[in-house]
Amino acid sequence: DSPNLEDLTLAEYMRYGRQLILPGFGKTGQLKLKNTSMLIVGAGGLGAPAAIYLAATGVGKLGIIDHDTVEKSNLQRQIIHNESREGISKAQSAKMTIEELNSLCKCVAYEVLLDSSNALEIVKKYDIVIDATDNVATRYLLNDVCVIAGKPLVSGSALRMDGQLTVYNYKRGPCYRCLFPKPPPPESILNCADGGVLGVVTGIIGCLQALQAIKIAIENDESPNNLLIFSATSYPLFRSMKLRSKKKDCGLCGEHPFITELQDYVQFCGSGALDKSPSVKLL
Amino acid sequence: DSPNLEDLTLAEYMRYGRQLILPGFGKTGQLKLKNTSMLIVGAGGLGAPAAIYLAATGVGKLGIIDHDTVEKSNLQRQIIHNESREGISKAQSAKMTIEELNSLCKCVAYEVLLDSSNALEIVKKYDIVIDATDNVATRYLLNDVCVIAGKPLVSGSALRMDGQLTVYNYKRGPCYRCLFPKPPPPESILNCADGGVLGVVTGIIGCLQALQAIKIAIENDESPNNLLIFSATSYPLFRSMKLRSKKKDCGLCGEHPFITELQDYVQFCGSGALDKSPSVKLL
Amino acid sequence: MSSLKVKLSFSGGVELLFDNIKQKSIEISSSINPPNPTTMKDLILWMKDNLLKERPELFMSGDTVRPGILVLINDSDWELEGELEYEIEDGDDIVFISTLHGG
Amino acid sequence: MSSLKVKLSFSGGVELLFDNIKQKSIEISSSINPPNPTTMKDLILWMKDNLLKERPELFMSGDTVRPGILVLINDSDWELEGELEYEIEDGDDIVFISTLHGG
Ligand SMILES: [Zn+2]
Ligand SMILES: [Zn+2]
Repeated sequence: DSPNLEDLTLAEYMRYGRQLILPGFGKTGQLKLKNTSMLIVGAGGLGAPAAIYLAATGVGKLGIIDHDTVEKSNLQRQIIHNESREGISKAQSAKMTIEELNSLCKCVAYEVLLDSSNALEIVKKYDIVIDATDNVATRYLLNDVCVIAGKPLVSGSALRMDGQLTVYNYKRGPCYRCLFPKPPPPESILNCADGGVLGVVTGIIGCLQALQAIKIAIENDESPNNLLIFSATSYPLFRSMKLRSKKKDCGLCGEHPFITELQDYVQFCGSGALDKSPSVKLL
Repeated sequence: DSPNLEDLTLAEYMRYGRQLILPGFGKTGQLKLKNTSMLIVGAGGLGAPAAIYLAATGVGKLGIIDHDTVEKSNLQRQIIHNESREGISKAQSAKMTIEELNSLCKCVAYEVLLDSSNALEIVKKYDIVIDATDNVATRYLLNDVCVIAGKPLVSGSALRMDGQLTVYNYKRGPCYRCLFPKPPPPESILNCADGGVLGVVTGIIGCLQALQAIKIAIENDESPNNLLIFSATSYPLFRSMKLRSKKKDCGLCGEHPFITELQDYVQFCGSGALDKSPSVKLL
Repeated sequence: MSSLKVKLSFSGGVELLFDNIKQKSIEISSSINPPNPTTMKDLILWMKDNLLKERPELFMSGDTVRPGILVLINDSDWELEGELEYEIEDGDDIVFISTLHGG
Repeated sequence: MSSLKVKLSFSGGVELLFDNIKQKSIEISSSINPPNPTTMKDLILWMKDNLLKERPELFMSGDTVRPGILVLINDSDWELEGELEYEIEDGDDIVFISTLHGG
């Protein structure tokens, strides 16, 4: 169970050959991936490609959290599952696909709803956290727990034909609360069930989350703090926006933090992970 | 076998619900996808995510061409295969994964090496062609056959940490020969086996190929002719470059074409699909 | 008084408040409140009065944008540019983006 | 004679010919061949003489770039800008990109 920090096995040399000859990656990068653990929160549209590519590329340990079960209507985008998995836990289904793809990756499935009571205990076991969730309460929860536990948070989101990608709490960059100290009004929030989403948009953003997590793991990220905006119907498809640094007066990650423990995020946001249909859905 | 042009089945309404409520897509878009056939050339790093997302999203018929068999060293990026498929045909393995994910998608596996003798016959059966190959000779072959058969060609490529995406022979846009009338010198060409590639880079480009094919199928692409450039280590990650229109003097798609049938592309390029290691590999 | 050309973009859902238009070029006075130069604060109020089609509380809160909307000026977070006090320049490219939560 | 600042970017493998540098800002004369203004043709020759580190035949062929390299001027295909005859302007952003074939 204890990873070998020293060297790669013969099986690893054979499997990861295309990366071992890659300038800027090589054996050093592969060993770093092997000795990095990542937690993927959500085995849905974003979590599916992120988990698959992180397992394929050689991340040593992957945790996958999801409390939900696979439904047919998920398969339009949640491509880590398949028809034979209908009705079973998404976390378990994801683990099965990953073990079939790369038996060298140690995968842990958490069939729980992440909340203030269990988040810190799980998150502190991992080096990098990937936010592949679908609701604003869990996004604040993950942000807060990552700041408290000192973990970088690779955050992706997708809705309709649009997507967004940001890394929070990394180097001198901001946390989610530095940008959004107050949650949006609940009536402004739309989820994939109500707003719809084109499946491959979650594929694009989920792959980019995997890439950012890899860059953090191999310590190859010189980009400024930024927000990547994607829109399938715009030209150009992608725009990169430079973001503020960490805010000195952020209540969570600033110089005098007053948020020092996890709170009740459903109350804070006025909606939670289990609200499948908000009553008003303008935005 | 004949697709129902009139309506979606109940199973389709349930499965594609997230797309049916999507503004700019809806039932019209879903029906167009159902009645579109796409040919994916290459079941490797690019073809894997492209095929998976196109099947998941509801494309009615997918053809997949690959003459190769699955090896362990493919699994770092070719995520449509898995460890149990080692040694079997990539085209068959891809078809198995697609049928497990979406049994509504009709998938045809071609276990052949695409060449001048078989390309036209296969390509003319499909509406849109996706170039997910890995060598310059096959890229010229696919370009020529798509111009001759009148099919749009969604071309992706990936090497090391970089990727490129272009749609050729679509609307008033250029074909590959409009941009590159002469092939590059063989000693300037590097493939994934020799140059290496980060797995998730093929994931990002392959997903974007699926997106562009969907946009063509649902007739929702107002972008100018363009080349999308991706580099995992640059900021910004993506740049969009406006491309020329179709060239009047293009030997293939211009006003007075002199290339009217397929040729010997291995001779034309000085290298072919089966050359695994060119002797000189500077670029 | 001269006028300023400004390119506005709406993304992530904010466009639904503006007639579902993703990009719009506008011309505004270089001094909406003479003799002061036009600032982001003036622009946001001008947008509310002249462009907003739907419920203003989903765009504004007090004299700024509502929580969950991020403003970007020439590809940079407006916090780097002075937020409401930023003085609009001719040719500015301003994006209003709502955070997405789906996955 | 004044000088022009130009931003050069290399991508898709062309950077390997230029010391593996992806971006480089240069200053060149606004008239390399007086009295004519500096063109893309002049710039490419200047790059060959001043920047190229490796085999020139993998960058140039005749007096232009070799087949398989695409040149982009300010985010547009150089064919839209006049190719070799394009007159360089101060602040131009020029990309040399080699087509990739891997997958
Ligand atoms: Zn903060
Ligand atoms: Zn042509």
